[in-house]
Amino acid sequence: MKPFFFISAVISACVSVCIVLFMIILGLPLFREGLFFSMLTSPWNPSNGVFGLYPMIIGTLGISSLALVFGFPLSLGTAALISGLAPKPLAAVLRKTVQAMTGIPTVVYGFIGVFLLVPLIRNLAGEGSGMCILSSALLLSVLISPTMILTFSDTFDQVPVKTRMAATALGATPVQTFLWVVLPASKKGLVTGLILGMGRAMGDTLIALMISGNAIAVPDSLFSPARTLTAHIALVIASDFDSPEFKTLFACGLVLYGFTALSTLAVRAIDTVFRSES
Amino acid sequence: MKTTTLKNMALAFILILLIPTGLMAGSLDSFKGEKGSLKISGGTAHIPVMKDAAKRIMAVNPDIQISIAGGGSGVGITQVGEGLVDIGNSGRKPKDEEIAKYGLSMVEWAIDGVGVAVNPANPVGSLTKAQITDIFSGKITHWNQVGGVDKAINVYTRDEASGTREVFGEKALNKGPITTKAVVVASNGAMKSSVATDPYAIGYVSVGHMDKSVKAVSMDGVAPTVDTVKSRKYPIARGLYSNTKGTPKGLAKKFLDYLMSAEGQSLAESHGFIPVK
Amino acid sequence: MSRMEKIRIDDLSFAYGKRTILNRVEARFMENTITAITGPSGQGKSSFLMVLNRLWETIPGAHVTGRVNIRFDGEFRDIHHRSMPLTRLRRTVGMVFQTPNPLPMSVAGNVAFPLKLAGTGKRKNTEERVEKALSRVHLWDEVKDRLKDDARKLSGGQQQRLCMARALVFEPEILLLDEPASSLDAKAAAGIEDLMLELKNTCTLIVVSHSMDQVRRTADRVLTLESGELHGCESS
Amino acid sequence: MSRRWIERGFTVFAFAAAGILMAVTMVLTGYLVMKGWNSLGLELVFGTTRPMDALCLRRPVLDGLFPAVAGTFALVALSVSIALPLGIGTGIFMSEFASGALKRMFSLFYDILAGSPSIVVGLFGFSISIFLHRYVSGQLYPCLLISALSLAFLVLPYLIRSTQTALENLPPEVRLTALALGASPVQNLFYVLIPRSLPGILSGVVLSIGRCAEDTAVIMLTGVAASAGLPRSVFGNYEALPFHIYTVSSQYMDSAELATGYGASILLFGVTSSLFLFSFIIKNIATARTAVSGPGL
Repeated sequence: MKPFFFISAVISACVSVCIVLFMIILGLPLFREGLFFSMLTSPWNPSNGVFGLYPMIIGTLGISSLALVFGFPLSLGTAALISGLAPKPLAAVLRKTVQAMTGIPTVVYGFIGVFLLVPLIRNLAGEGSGMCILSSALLLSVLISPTMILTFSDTFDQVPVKTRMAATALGATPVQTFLWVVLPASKKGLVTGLILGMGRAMGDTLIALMISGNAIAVPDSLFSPARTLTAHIALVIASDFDSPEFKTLFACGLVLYGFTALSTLAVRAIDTVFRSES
Repeated sequence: MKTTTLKNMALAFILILLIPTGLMAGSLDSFKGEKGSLKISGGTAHIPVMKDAAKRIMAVNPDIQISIAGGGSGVGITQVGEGLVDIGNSGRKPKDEEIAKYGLSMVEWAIDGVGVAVNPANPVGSLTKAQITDIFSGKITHWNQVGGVDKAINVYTRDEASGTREVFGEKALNKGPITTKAVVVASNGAMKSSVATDPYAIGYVSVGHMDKSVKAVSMDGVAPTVDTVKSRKYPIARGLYSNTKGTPKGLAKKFLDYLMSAEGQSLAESHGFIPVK
Repeated sequence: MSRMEKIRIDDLSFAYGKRTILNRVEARFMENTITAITGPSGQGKSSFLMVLNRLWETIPGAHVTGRVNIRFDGEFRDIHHRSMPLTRLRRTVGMVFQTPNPLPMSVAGNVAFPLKLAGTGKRKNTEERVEKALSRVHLWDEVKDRLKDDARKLSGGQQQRLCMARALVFEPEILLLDEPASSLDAKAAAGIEDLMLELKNTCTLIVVSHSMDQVRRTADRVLTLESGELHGCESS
Repeated sequence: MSRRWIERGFTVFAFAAAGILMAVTMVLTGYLVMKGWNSLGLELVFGTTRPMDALCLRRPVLDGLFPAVAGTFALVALSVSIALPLGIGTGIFMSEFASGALKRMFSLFYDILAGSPSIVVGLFGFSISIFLHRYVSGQLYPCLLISALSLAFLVLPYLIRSTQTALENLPPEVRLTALALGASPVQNLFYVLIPRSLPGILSGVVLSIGRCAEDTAVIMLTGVAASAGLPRSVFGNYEALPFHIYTVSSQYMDSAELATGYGASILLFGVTSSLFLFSFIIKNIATARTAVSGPGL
């Protein structure tokens, strides 16, 4: 039996390696021509033969960091309620709701966004189409919150009962126990949750594709439309197999893959650092 | 102007009801006894006609599976060229080098126009060609510069694979640039629904897709309608092509024959396109 | 010696889910005495202690009826009454657990934690009180150079004395000890016993203990908790 | 005291945060339900075709969601059956046999796979199909099989991780009992360890089903079509619910078509949310079973 398990493990590992290899091999012509790095800093203008990804990189980073700015406080507060601040029944209801929220398909968020959020933002801004960085960041923050909340509250729950009990016996209220005992002991989980949330936001395609407007200009305000790397792949995929546009897709893929691999490594590094500390 | 959507729907509905009873003889008969799948992709202006044709064929003969995807004209041409689909649609004539490279054979089954569209709430209903060029290039930024309200213009455009974009860019904008701040949408359908919901939008859309939800803008005094395109008064017109690699064979041939049949042509007409026969 | 009553317990029942742990218990505890509570394990001795500082409220499924009165400033007050501030109760009734449970912070931070909660004290004042509390448990000399270290790095005996210091920093009038020496070696345990005898001068102590030797050496009175009932007998 | 204010402020903040999040969720789902409620019904799925005729494939459904529902169903079934043996096998290997540098390396690979955006996995599936089309057979192109494979890659890490964690969290006594009675390691695995960790493994499976059903980015690159009828073969195109929602959102022709978008959203939302919740419930049962119970304080 052992060989079977070993072979499955090798195949699974190969899948992961193959994805990078494919991307590198198919993007290789760009490296060979030394185009890859100049692509990272130039605009997208196919009609003039310029196939840069700079606007998409800025779009991806802008939208996902903004989503984090909205999502982090929401998640921290909700997770605090779930793990100690709220009365038990309320905490249970909150936890179930958040768990069910992880199941809302991103395309459904996008669908609702198109018909509810976009007109709202358009009226609010008084200009622009409503398809913009702000709309997609707001929606993304709701998408990534459950991931962060569950990570946070798992970490909070790891603080042993006897530690919480010690604080309570000394007269600490639930909020005091949370702020002065649980929170300081959960730094690792907070950072991990943040990175996971960022990864989820950067990796999402549908919300950006459906409501960020996909313009190829570098966004200059919250109400500017922008295109993310993921949406760019979805929009251009359909094109020519031999064209330079098509090759840049793999550069796009590599950049995205690089971002996510980096965050995975970061999470693991944090894990090791904190483990050696305690 | 085209007939109302409601009438079309009623017509389509009646036709679908009639098909299984066998009253609908004629060109659909050729699909009897056929089996297999037919893959179609590309131009998004074509999709409503393709969908209707596929529905009728599949209703007569459930053994045939016809799949329809969008992507844009560029996609249609390359995908059929690479052999990924059986029929690749394009809203422009394939370029000579594309025809040579892939050995394409094409069928032009309808004529369509590309018109500028704004939201029905927009008072602006007529623009000059120069104004249109300046709006899309980003030189004119507010509606009050062209007689509208004091609001910024939201420009909508299509991605680079779009045949509609290519035709519009060539014949309306004289190959002038389109502002990079324009919102990019992926199909004619998406262009129509975006302009229909955004009161300050401007976009360009296949004349066949125009309906009451958007307002067609006259260019130099000529409104983009089926009649003006037909009479060549409205200059931005293009053929709707369905391309195959080599001469069409089997199901693909029967499908294209169906499009060119009287029934296929009336289908095109009912969707607001100008039949070629 | 005329000692006064400190705690009065009347008709106290404690249920955990459907299981009754204390059944209509009556008890009195005198000031400046050590009362030992013994009995088979799993009979609810820890639960009994948790009633006295209302820590039972944090246990899901726990249910308490009856009256617990504690004398504050010469006046008996029902600790479960709405007018009883929980923080004041828990500051007055200190508790040390079976296994040492230092908070995940520095040695000084642990002792100063109750002061931080109360929001009282200037920095200077805090340092003084930390030193005083640590001195009372004879830990000051051992840790005065390691105040900034993580408390979890101390030895088991040191940790338990740290927990006592932490409970003493607000000078509680009652101290609840749940088998305070059970996880310690003989020498450390002896240190804890000496400490208990010293604390008797300022506190009312209630100690859950399994060790008959320890009980004999320290307790003024021994109560046995069995089948939900508390049986008493005066000793020495 | 400023600390007092921090404490008070934080309580207010936490309730506000949860309140906002819940309110937003209520508004989003409420809006969806309100707009789509009327379109729900057998007609949404089967159109004008009689349900029995459609289910027995006697007559095609031309104006309902049936082809999309069937496509999503086929996709989920196919990709989970590809990913299941691979994921569980890998999970067992990682927990029972792997150690040292090999284990660390493999788990790094799986973590990176878990973090890969679905569009990147889709791009991978797409490039594979182009590769196969060019160099293996002209009959191969983006299709149901390629989508299912790519989705299988996407959910593989969930299956691996849930299997591995479920096995590793078993208490040591459970591991040793059967061995002490003379069971071989493989017998121990199949008679004791796997049955005992089944809830944990199952929760991973349910989660994977949910992910497969909701993912749009992968399939839009690997063979889904706006209109394709029922899936006939794994080498053909197909329709899927999430892609239908995406297309309707951008290019609905009329309000009737838009209504099917709302209907499809409610359908998909209902299915995936219950799957995810179900997965968490199974997981809770699993942890409750392994945890020490009773009032031990």
